[in-house]
Amino acid sequence: GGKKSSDSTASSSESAGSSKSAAIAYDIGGRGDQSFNDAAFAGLEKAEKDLKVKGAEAEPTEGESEADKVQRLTELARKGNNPVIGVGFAYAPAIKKVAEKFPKTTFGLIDDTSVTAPNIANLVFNEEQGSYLAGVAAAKASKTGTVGFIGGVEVPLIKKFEAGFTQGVKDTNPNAKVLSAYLTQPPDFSGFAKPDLGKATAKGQLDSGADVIYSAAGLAGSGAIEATANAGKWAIGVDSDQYNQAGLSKYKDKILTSVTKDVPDAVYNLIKSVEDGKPQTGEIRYGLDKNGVGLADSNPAYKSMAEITAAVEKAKADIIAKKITVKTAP
Amino acid sequence: MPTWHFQLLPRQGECVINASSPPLAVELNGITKRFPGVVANKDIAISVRKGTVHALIGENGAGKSTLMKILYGMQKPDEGTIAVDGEQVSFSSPADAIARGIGMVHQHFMLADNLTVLENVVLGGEKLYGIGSKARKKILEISDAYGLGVRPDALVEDLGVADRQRVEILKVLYRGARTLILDEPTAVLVPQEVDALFDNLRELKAEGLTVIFISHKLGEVLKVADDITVIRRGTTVGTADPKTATTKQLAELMVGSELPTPETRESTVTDVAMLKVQDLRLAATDPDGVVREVLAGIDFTIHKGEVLGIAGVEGNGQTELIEALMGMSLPDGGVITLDGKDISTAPTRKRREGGIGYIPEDRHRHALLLESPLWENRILGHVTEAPNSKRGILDPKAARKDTERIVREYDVRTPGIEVTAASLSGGNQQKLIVGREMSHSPKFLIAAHPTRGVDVGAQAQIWDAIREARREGLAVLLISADLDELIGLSDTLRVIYRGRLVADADPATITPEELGTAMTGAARGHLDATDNPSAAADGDTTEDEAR
Amino acid sequence: MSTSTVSATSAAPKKDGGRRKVTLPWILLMIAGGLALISLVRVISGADDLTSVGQVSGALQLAVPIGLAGLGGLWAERAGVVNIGLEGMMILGTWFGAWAGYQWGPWTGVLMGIVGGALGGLLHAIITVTFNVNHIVSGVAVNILAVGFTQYLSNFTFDKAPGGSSKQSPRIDPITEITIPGVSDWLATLQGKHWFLISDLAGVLGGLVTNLSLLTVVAVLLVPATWWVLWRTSFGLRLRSCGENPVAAESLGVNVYKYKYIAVVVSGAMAGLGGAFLAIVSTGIYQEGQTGGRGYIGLAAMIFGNWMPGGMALGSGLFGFTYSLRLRGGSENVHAMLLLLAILLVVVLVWQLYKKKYVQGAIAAACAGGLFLWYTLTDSVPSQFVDAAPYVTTLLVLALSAQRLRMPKADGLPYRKGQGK
Amino acid sequence: MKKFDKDRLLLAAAGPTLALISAFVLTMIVLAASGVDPIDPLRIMIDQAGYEDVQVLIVNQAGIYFLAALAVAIGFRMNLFNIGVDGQYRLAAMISAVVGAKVALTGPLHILLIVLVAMATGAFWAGIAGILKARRGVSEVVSTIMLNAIATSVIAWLLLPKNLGVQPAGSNDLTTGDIPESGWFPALSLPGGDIYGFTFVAFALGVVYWFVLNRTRFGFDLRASGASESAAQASGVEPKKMIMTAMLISGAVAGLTGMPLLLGESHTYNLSFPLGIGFTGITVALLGRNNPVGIFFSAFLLAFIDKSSAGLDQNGYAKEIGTIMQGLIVIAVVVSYELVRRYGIRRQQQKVGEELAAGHALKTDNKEVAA
Ligand SMILES: Nc1ncnc2c1ncn2[C@@H]1O[C@H](COP(=O)(O)OP(=O)(O)OP(=O)(O)O)[C@@H](O)[C@H]1O
Ligand SMILES: Nc1ncnc2c1ncn2[C@@H]1O[C@H](COP(=O)(O)OP(=O)(O)OP(=O)(O)O)[C@@H](O)[C@H]1O
Ligand SMILES: [Mg+2]
Ligand SMILES: [Mg+2]
Repeated sequence: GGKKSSDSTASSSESAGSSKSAAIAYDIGGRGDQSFNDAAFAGLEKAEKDLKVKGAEAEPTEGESEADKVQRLTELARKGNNPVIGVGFAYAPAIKKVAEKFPKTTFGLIDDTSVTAPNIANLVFNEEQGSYLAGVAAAKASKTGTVGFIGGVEVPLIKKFEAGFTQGVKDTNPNAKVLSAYLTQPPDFSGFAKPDLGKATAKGQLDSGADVIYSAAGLAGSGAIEATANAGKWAIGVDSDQYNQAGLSKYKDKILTSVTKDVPDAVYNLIKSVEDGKPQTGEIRYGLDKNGVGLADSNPAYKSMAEITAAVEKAKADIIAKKITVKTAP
Repeated sequence: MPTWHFQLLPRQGECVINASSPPLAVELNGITKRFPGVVANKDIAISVRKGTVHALIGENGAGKSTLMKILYGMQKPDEGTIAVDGEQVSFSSPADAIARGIGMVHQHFMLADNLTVLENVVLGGEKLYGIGSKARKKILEISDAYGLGVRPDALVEDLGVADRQRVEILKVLYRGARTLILDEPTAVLVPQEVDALFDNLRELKAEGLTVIFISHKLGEVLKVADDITVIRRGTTVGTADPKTATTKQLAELMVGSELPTPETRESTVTDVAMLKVQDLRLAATDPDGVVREVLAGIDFTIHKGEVLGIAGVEGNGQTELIEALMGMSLPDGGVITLDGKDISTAPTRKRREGGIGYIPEDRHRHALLLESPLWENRILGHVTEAPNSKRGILDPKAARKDTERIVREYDVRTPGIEVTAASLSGGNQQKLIVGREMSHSPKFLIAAHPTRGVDVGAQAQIWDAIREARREGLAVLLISADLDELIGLSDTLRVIYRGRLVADADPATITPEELGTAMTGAARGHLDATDNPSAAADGDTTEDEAR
Repeated sequence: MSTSTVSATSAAPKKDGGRRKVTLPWILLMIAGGLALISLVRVISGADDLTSVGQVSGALQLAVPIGLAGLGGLWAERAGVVNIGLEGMMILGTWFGAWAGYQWGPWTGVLMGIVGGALGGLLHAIITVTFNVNHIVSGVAVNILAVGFTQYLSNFTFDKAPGGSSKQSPRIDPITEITIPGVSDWLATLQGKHWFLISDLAGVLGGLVTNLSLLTVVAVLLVPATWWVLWRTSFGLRLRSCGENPVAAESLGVNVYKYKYIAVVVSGAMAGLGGAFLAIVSTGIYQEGQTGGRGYIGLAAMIFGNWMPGGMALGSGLFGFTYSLRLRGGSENVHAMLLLLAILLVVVLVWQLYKKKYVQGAIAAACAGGLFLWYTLTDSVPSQFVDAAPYVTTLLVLALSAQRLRMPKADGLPYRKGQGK
Repeated sequence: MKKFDKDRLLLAAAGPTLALISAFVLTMIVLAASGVDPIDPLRIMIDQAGYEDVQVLIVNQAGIYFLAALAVAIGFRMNLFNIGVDGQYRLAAMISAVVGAKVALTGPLHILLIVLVAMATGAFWAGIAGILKARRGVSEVVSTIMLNAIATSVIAWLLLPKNLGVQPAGSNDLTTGDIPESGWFPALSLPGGDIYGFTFVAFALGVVYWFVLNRTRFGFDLRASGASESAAQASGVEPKKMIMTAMLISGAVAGLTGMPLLLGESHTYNLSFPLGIGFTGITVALLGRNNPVGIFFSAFLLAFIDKSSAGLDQNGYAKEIGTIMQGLIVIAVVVSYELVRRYGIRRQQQKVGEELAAGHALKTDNKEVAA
């Protein structure tokens, strides 16, 4: 014993503290999940390129506890990284503890506003707003009047997606029916990683008459997209613009649109603010107004459907103008 | 003293019997086999003539089974040579031995319970007749030829011991063996079954087959063997001529002590009832819904100092009776009273604490923790009693000390009390069990086949232990397939048949043959030595219709 | 011969003939009864998806990986080796299957998945058979290793591939799916009529002939094939004898080690195939954590099926069906299942009363009543409970069915040549 | 006799040593084969364990593993395979967290209440498997696998805000609410961090486990049931009762698994409460041969690998190396035990042979006993 895990490097990097470096600590799944974590990484990558900061990353281990998160964040902070970003609400309690110990370091916390401090930036998104637009698009695109929602794991975050989507559909077509399903229950987060479950669920919804299916299920969504596309129906993607995702190129024509969540920008902005000497603090909300969430329009077929795009644009304007308030829980 | 052939074998195992006899079927020379901590065989030499029944006798652990396993290719000898039909051979697996025409019926059944008879028989020999109808035909053919009465499609699990024995023999014959090794084939058989087996053996011999036969029952050995080889502590100590030798002499040769008898004539029976069983009933429902009476109104009383012997063919309710008495299964009706206390619904532990001692028929399954040391086995069954524990806390020190006492007093041959029970030979395991049960001065002892598979020396000790306790007022329920033992030890004899006590007999006058007949259900009521047993055979069809 | 009379008259309750032989007519009858019951429930509840073509075809696809894992377990345990490492072998199957599959086509992937699983099996065989280590320890170790190796290797392989990442492989080309043209549509139409029993039968049959991947066909055929090999060939007899009484087998010249090795390697291959199926057919990609405990479920299905191929298939079918129910219709389907359960419990109640077991009967009555109430007072089941449906169903079926499980006698026991008693 | 004991000691030490060395060597081979520096990752891991904050993490994790493994081992000792520790501890942690957050009692009583609720919940959940086995003969392997999954669903439902759960404002997490400070277990504060007080309770429980198993009637009955069910029954053990008792105790101990974390760290049950510890517990128990001392060491071993490999990815190596190493260690340990055992037997055999060659007569064994 006798030393802290970062002592060896701490002195060197602290002295070189101005040699800029930023760190992200991933959520379960880590880099390579082609979803949430990869989005955060994209932000870091951009910062590395544009701002010439050095990026550091750390992945969680399965079944770890809060103490491990504290240790990981501490180590990242002590090595002189600034900001240190915790990807996912699971980091909230840990960041609360560590932020106290490193008042000079800025901590980014994605998807959570329950923990606040002068050196904590809460990066949150109005997923429900993006989803609302998807609901509008789905209701307009549906011929059967039945649309589907598939959530990966039934947690409050994903329920926000469901709530916005359902509201969007109902506001557009009060008679429409929304089928919704979740693949697994927490803490079994494998629902984000089992495309076969997404596929089976999508097939079920298709058989029940759904002709537009919105899946907020991480990778499992690819299964849903596959099934939907194979049935010749519309799929709506999530998080990033899935129309452009390499793994889904086979089905891209049937990906109507995707609800985007601009995690990369949020990460980048935070790093930039620290670099600029004006670190962000408190709740940084990314909504439709800031284009922090939105609806992708890369699919030419989508763009050509004027009625839909018009309805979506109108809804978007209404939300930004606060004429419509989107619920965050179903 | 009658003359009988006895000589220390010369080092070179030349044929000592008769120069003009037919060529040797098997010749083992200088066989040595070491196991961790024991030398099972040391420089053994045996010569077996073709077309004879050659008996191999010796105490428990003398090394008989090991020697035979070597001959059968299941063990590799450390030293020594094997010759079959005059040819030097070296077996690396039983397959080699089988190819040489050697077959073995093992001491412990080598049958897979979940497989059918057919599957058990054809296993390993599928090339011969396949595994289908051709094999079935062949099995029935052999079965008929030797009167084995084997049903190819029965599950082995459902067979009684005698049937299993016949399946084992059939397995050997099916492979066309010319030399048969039978390792204690009679230990579990009743007299009629033994006779039938011997008939089979004679038939085999008549066809020119050679049989090597191991048994602890010296009477049988004399009856069936042509030659006898005696093994003691891993070496051959001599041969004997069955025409002239007596069991007494054989025993002396085996253990260097006198042949014990189970005789116990002076009566110690008192008129104080110790165990009273009234109208014990148990019906078992088969999965297909047929209800069978396993115990049908069993009634008996055992007094202090009395040994009640129960004779019966295995499977007539003995096991269920014991389980009911021990509280391991609850009967449907009836009252069990021990020393005036009703224990009908008491759990097993309460009964044991109340003074029931138990020597089960299957010691490996019911009396021992094979992988635990001896001293823990000494605690088994008496964990709540002194000296094993005090107020719920074990006292290993006292238990160890008492184990050493048992080992000493009951002459359990073991290198120590820390060795596992599995490393003791069967006879020594049994002595430990008897010692343990007797150590808690039981009021009532259930002794099921207490000397099964036990050598003559150990037998005597076990009998002595029972007799002594009986003198002190112990009541004993004795169940045994060894009718000499049953008649010799018991004060009262009852015959169990299809869950009923159908007959009783006076051990002073009855003969094993008469008793054996009664066991088949051929006789009822009181058996008199002068009675013609078959005269009493009647009216036992009614309750059997259901079957 | 005197002995035969002795034993013939022996009075013990002969156990033979007692065990109810589960024959084909019996099974068909049971299936028909079950279908009628489900049909009844469907008509009452209006949950028409219960026996739809899609439902059955989905159930089949979900059941196949479980069934293959179960078959794997069956092979190993029939030879006396407990295989809790199925999960790991399956993981190897997903990884190898995807790795080869995306580069050289799906069938190569299938082959490599089998090889990957077999390698896991080989490792398990070496540890348990040669080194005689506790089978469960070895299985656990195989599971850990498989997770570690595949995740580690993904860093070097999929990470570099286009469309892949360190957790996920590029997309694999699909395996041909067959749909019997006329029949399939006709059955679907018939099913669409929602007639009692007829539509359900059409749905089931339709599900079995619609969008059927060739690999599914292979997997389903492996069930009877396994039965045939293990119960109708001398190879199978020897293999099974090693699980029942290896010392007896040894005493008849059977090379027990050899058969155990073969069995465990085949077991791994089956599990590997199950993994490959998951990667190639079910999802089209490798995905870290994709097996999600299916190896264990397969093991459970095998125990459920009494170590027999048919029973195992039934068990995996049950899992597949309940999974599919919850995934496809969610709460509506599962809500209908409440009714089914209640009816089943009434059947149990009647049976218990007939057997004069009043206490059990009372329990069954109480449960049935509760379920009826639940069914009538609500119109959906919370999604959390919907999720639990497959597992609750399995527990209930196991608890209600008479347990007459008999595992191979020497299953899990150490064996060494020449050490037998 | 004495000399023999020394040999045995030597052999006993040889097993683990051989195992660890071969596991490390195998790991290095794997690394080298994949073109990675075979030494550096291991060096980093060992370095990591030198830091006192990592050491605290290791001790805390070892305590948690220890509890899970004890729960598994209790079942194992009577051949009950409780795969359900995972579900049992999670459900227990959740329910006890709810109770802990809802009541206010003075210090020790509050903690005691939480712990008792956790034990009762764990026992209840395991008891279901026990009753199914005792009453209906349902294999506990199957039922506990099912119960794990059902526990997940039950927890998810109970944790909904409309039931027992709380969704803190601004959070996407679901929790059971915070346990007030009176329900926190005092920790041992070291420079490297806090060692959960409950860790010491865990290790003390190991002593209790040893005592109960080896020194009480109940323990004897339990072991006897594990060694031979039929013999145990004949000896007076009621098998069904024993199954129930063992399952209940195993479940109660499993219920404690979450306590170090709940009482020492999180003070609430939330969506990121760790899962899967029950399965690691199986590995730990098997590696430790169901013996408390063995479990103690294997818990530390696995905790060490877990925590020291976590930092690998920050140094440019895959942290899966740790997982691979764990698998290899399990295999190497058990295989080397077996090899050492065989070697011991062979040596003994040899000795007997030598004794014989030296011309000693075979001993009459009973004399030796009396001595
Ligand atoms: N596989 C083995 N491993 C270790 N020791 C063995 C083994 N087989 C036999 N022995 C030892 O060899 C000795 C001889 O055993 P064997 O089985 O040959 O005796 P036996 O003469 O058949 O006795 P019994 O009359 O009881 O059948 C025993 O004392 C036993 O300790
Ligand atoms: N694998 C083994 N390891 C150690 N000892 C063994 C082994 N197998 C057999 N033995 C020993 O071999 C001896 C003889 O075995 P065998 O099966 O012939 O017993 P037995 O004395 O004939 O018992 P029984 O009278 O019950 O039939 C026993 O002492 C037993 O300890
Ligand atoms: Mg023998
Ligand atoms: Mg013997």
